[in-house]
Amino acid sequence: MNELIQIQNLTKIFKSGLVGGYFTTAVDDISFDIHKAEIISLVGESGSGKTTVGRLILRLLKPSLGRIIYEGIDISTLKGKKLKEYYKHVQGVFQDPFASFNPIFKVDRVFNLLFDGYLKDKANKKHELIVESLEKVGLNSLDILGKYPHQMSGGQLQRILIARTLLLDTKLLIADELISMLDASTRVDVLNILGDLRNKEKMSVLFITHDLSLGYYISDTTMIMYRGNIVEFGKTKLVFDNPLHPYTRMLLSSVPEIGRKWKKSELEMKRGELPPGGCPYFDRCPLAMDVCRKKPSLKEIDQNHKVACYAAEGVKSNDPISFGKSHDS
Amino acid sequence: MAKLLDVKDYKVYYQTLKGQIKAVDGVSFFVNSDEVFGVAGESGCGKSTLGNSLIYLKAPMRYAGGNAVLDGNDISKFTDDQMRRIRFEKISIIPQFAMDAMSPTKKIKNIVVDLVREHNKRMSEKEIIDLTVERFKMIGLSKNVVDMYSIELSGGMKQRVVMVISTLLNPRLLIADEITSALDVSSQKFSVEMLDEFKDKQFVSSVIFITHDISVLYQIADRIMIMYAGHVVEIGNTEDIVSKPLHPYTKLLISSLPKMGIQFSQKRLKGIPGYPPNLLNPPTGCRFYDRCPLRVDPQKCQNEIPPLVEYMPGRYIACWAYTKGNDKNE
Amino acid sequence: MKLSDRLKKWDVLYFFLTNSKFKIGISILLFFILLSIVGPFFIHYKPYEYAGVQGSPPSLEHPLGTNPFGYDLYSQLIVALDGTWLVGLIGGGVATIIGLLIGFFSGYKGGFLDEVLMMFTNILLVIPTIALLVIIASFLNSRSVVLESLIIGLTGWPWVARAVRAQTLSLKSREFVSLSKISGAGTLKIIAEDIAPNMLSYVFMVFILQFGGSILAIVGLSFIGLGPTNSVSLGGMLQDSVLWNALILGYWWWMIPPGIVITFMVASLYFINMAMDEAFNPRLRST
Amino acid sequence: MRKYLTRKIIIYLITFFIAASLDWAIPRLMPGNPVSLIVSRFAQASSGSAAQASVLTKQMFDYFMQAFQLNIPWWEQYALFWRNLLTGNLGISMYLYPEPVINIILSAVPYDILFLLPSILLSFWVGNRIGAWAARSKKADNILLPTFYILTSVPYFWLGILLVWIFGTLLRVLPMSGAFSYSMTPSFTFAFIFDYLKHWILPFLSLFIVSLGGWAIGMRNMIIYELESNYSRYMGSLGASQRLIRKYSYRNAILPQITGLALQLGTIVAGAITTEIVFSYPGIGYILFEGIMNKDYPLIQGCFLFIIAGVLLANFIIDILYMFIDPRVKIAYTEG
Repeated sequence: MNELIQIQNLTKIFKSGLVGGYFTTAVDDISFDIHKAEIISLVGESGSGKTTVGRLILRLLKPSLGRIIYEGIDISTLKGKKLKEYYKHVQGVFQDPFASFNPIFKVDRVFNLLFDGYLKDKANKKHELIVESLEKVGLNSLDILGKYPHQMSGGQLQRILIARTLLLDTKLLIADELISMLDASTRVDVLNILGDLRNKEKMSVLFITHDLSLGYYISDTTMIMYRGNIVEFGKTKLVFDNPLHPYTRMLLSSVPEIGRKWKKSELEMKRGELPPGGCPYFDRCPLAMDVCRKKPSLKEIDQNHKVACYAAEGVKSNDPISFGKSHDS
Repeated sequence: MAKLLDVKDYKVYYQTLKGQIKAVDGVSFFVNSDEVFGVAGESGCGKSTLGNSLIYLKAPMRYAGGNAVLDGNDISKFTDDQMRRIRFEKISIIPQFAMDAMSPTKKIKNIVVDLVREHNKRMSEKEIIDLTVERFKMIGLSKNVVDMYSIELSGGMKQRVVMVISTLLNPRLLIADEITSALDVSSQKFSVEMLDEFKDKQFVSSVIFITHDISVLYQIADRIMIMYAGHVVEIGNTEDIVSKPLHPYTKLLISSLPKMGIQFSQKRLKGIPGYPPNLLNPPTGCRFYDRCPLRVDPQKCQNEIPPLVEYMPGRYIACWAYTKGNDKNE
Repeated sequence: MKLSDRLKKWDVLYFFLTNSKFKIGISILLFFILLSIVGPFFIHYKPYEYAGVQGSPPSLEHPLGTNPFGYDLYSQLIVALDGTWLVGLIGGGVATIIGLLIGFFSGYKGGFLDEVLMMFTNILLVIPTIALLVIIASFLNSRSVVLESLIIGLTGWPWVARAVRAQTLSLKSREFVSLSKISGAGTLKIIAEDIAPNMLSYVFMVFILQFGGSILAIVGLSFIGLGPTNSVSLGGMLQDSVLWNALILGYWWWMIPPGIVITFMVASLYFINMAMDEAFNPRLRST
Repeated sequence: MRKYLTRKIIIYLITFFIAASLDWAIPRLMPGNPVSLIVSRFAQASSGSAAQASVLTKQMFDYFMQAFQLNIPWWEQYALFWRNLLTGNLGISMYLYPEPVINIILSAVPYDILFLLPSILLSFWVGNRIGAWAARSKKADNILLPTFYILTSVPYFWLGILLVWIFGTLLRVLPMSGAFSYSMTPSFTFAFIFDYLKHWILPFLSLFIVSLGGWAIGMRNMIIYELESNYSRYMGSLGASQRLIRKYSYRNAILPQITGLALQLGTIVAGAITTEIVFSYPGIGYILFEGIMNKDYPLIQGCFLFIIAGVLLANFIIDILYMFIDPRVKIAYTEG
């Protein structure tokens, strides 16, 4: 078994508003595994629930339903000491490097916190350990230690945050949009660090992103999320070179790429309403059929390539469902 | 082709307690009629300051020199009142913050009517609303939207509404400031296509499209200008810039972009080491000097600002490697 | 460290020292502090002691004159001033501390605790404090300055709690709090290091406002006859002046100085608050 | 919509319930037997011959033992309290014995309404206008803002004292106290109304001027934020005039001010109480003061309940109003 962590039927429902508010399902019954030394990219647009998945695995949120199994233990109900133990192995880096640092402390604090919490016994080697971990992410400790976050660039800060995870026995890193706020010229270098960590430290990374080309570049496995559901999952090459879900195809065709001009498309419009319990892509899907009113489950179509779509499974319908005239006119 | 906008040695500084931040520091370029002129660069390079200052120069932004000639008038010398009259009618903007560009307590139709009637008192309320509805329909928005408040709209819808409002009076020049950066890929494409269509229909003549994302520019721009730390480094046709970048910054920047089909395990891309200079106290010479692998004449590169020269017809570069006498590149 | 970075650290201080509102505010405040330190050396009478000709206007002997009972008003004012500081400190302090505690935990913990605490806070918020103070004070047999300050503090915290909670909520969602969580830091450590210090300036402003508010509250309470029973107070002086017809008699030296002291004491605090507001929200700067 | 109203009504009912319970509980929480405390203190405060006083004291003691029902279990006392409250029985005044408290309070209410409503609403309106104006010009702001701050620091009643001193004692142009001259009887005659207004103007001004400062500061700060907001900037970019941008900003800035009005009501009412004392103006504040001076506990407790009820009612009215002017409330409560 080389599964590192297993996500089973994970669901998160947010309650908004106070008494008698309404509910939003951010993550809708998803299951997947992350293997050892695997970079898995979780791709989705805003509102797809991808960030929620990351925060659930980091236990910054509590799941409404489902289990997150790490080393045989369901961590979704852990508290206090046991949760602290879990953080020895599962760590995170967030989207906004400047917001990740408490502005009133020097950057050293992110290391000090770990020495206070986990590494009391290594306090005598503290400095060497920090210097070493900074070197692993390509930073010179002399440029870093003793400075305030506002004196650093976003790229440096993100590297520092990755370096801190190296002090622990991190097996899984949740990297939530970690480079989306960095400049293009420094982005790829930070991304490369993830690849190196996988290769050298055998770390697994859940790379959450909305940028498909970045996902393609760095990950072994790709998972496409839409409205809280996994619609496609598989080896990165398979998913990107042979996309099966109409949503994935739409996404890929919308990626701006140098050297490939966008094909002019019809203005996409909502076609009718989303049936409750139906395919989440129903109202935007050009292939929607009657059978899609019942949600398709994630099925393995090829080896290492799963999709949740009847059309991709080969279910055929003679006439794509008629939605009538566009509701606007 | 006629020049619609001709900008020469244009400077805009930010006044702060500690001094002036030279955000746009001697920029020269022109925009032709009927073209999409792309402006690209990383955060802090001055591209948004440039775009915003052309239409609405507001403290702490301060005009610090140069000219900007729009349709024969130097708008950099315009008074507030002169400027106010050409905004929206001649030059307009889709702001970066389209998500909260509309007052939350007014209906869309009231906003539109109030804004248009500041310029055109002859148009009746009904005419204005009809025109808005007509344009809404063109981009798939229901006519009911005019009766809504902005807070009832989704992010993508707000963006579309703002695009319609900004172009309602058919401005000659439209500044599109990072309109795709907050959007998902599918909406990005939609916005760009919408802009294209507005241009086809002659709602706008020329567009200055500002973005940090060169691959989006590739989809829409006729020409591209690359900025770095308040300076122009390179201007040229889109295809040339993308496939044959000349300035070392442009080259490195484009080669650092991941493309579909490239994987870390097969080909390791590289970024540009180092960071842009502080614009409060910029270096005296080339602003890319610190990070430049080329430094064709280190003494000169470090101490003298390279001028923007027309290296080939239509291709402008500001790098000592491409000025006469140093022409040992490529 | 680069010069510009060092400047940034001193920016706020520099701003204060050059801000005229701050200068005026702190000068007035220091004047009153000095007055309550130096003032007692020039007191020659007890506050309720026959000191000289009844109802005499200010003179060298009686800098603020006497009232119709022959009490020396300068002595009364200086003694009352001390009590006023105490009310501000205790009342403002208690309200700020309770408000902070409730705000922090309500905002940080969220959920059920938050709903209950906020319900409670909002209810206390709409009940007019003065009415509550009146009903409590009127049933108290003897009322000391400290006790009244405590009561004022205990009724003044709801809006502090609400404001602190709102700030906490916004800080809580910042990623550095998440980072502390996954670094194994506990709730108390996070509140003490990540939340509280980042709203220190805000907390100080809240304290200043509560300080001023408490002074105004005790003055009002004293004026309606529910002030401290065992000492002179500024509000009490004003009540006496109204009850004993200072207005009709034209004893301006009885009713004007206490009011000026209250107004400028509170105003000096507000001026400092205004300067802080401008220092931390540059948009509000007017120069 | 209905959901919003129901929510608000429930919250205000709970609030009133708690406030009234406090009103009931506080005397009972104090050390000692409240009735002997009340009666003994009253005896000290009342003047008149000793014999008269002792008769009265005995009567009162009996009455209050009856009213407080201290011999029955506390929950029955509590239930009784509510039964009385809901039937409008707030007890008998001691100072104006045997006048029912409710009658005394009701006779004061019209004066309060005529005094409070105009001063609150006008100071709110004028304060907001001046505040918005101050935000326009840096020069004006540098003078106006400190002025506003000094105004809010003035105790309401002290401004009243100042005004009486200036206009009543020194200039002798306006009456110093009361709601109308002793020679007048309330009627809808021109002479009475003129006399009434002459008495009304100074109390009105003291409340109006002090509250104005607070509103002006609030609006000034809010509108500066709004003028710097993105929608203002966008409007400016599209060539909107400063006039239009300010109009939009004002529209948004007024909303938190209205919320603030609800929260400030308690403070204003407190100010009104003290102001009425200065002017011997026969509103609830003055009655409360008489109650306090004469240790008339039922009257104090009755005033407390009335003030609370008034503030809650005003809050509720503001909430309803708010629903109509802030589309966000409407939208938030129609979607859910």
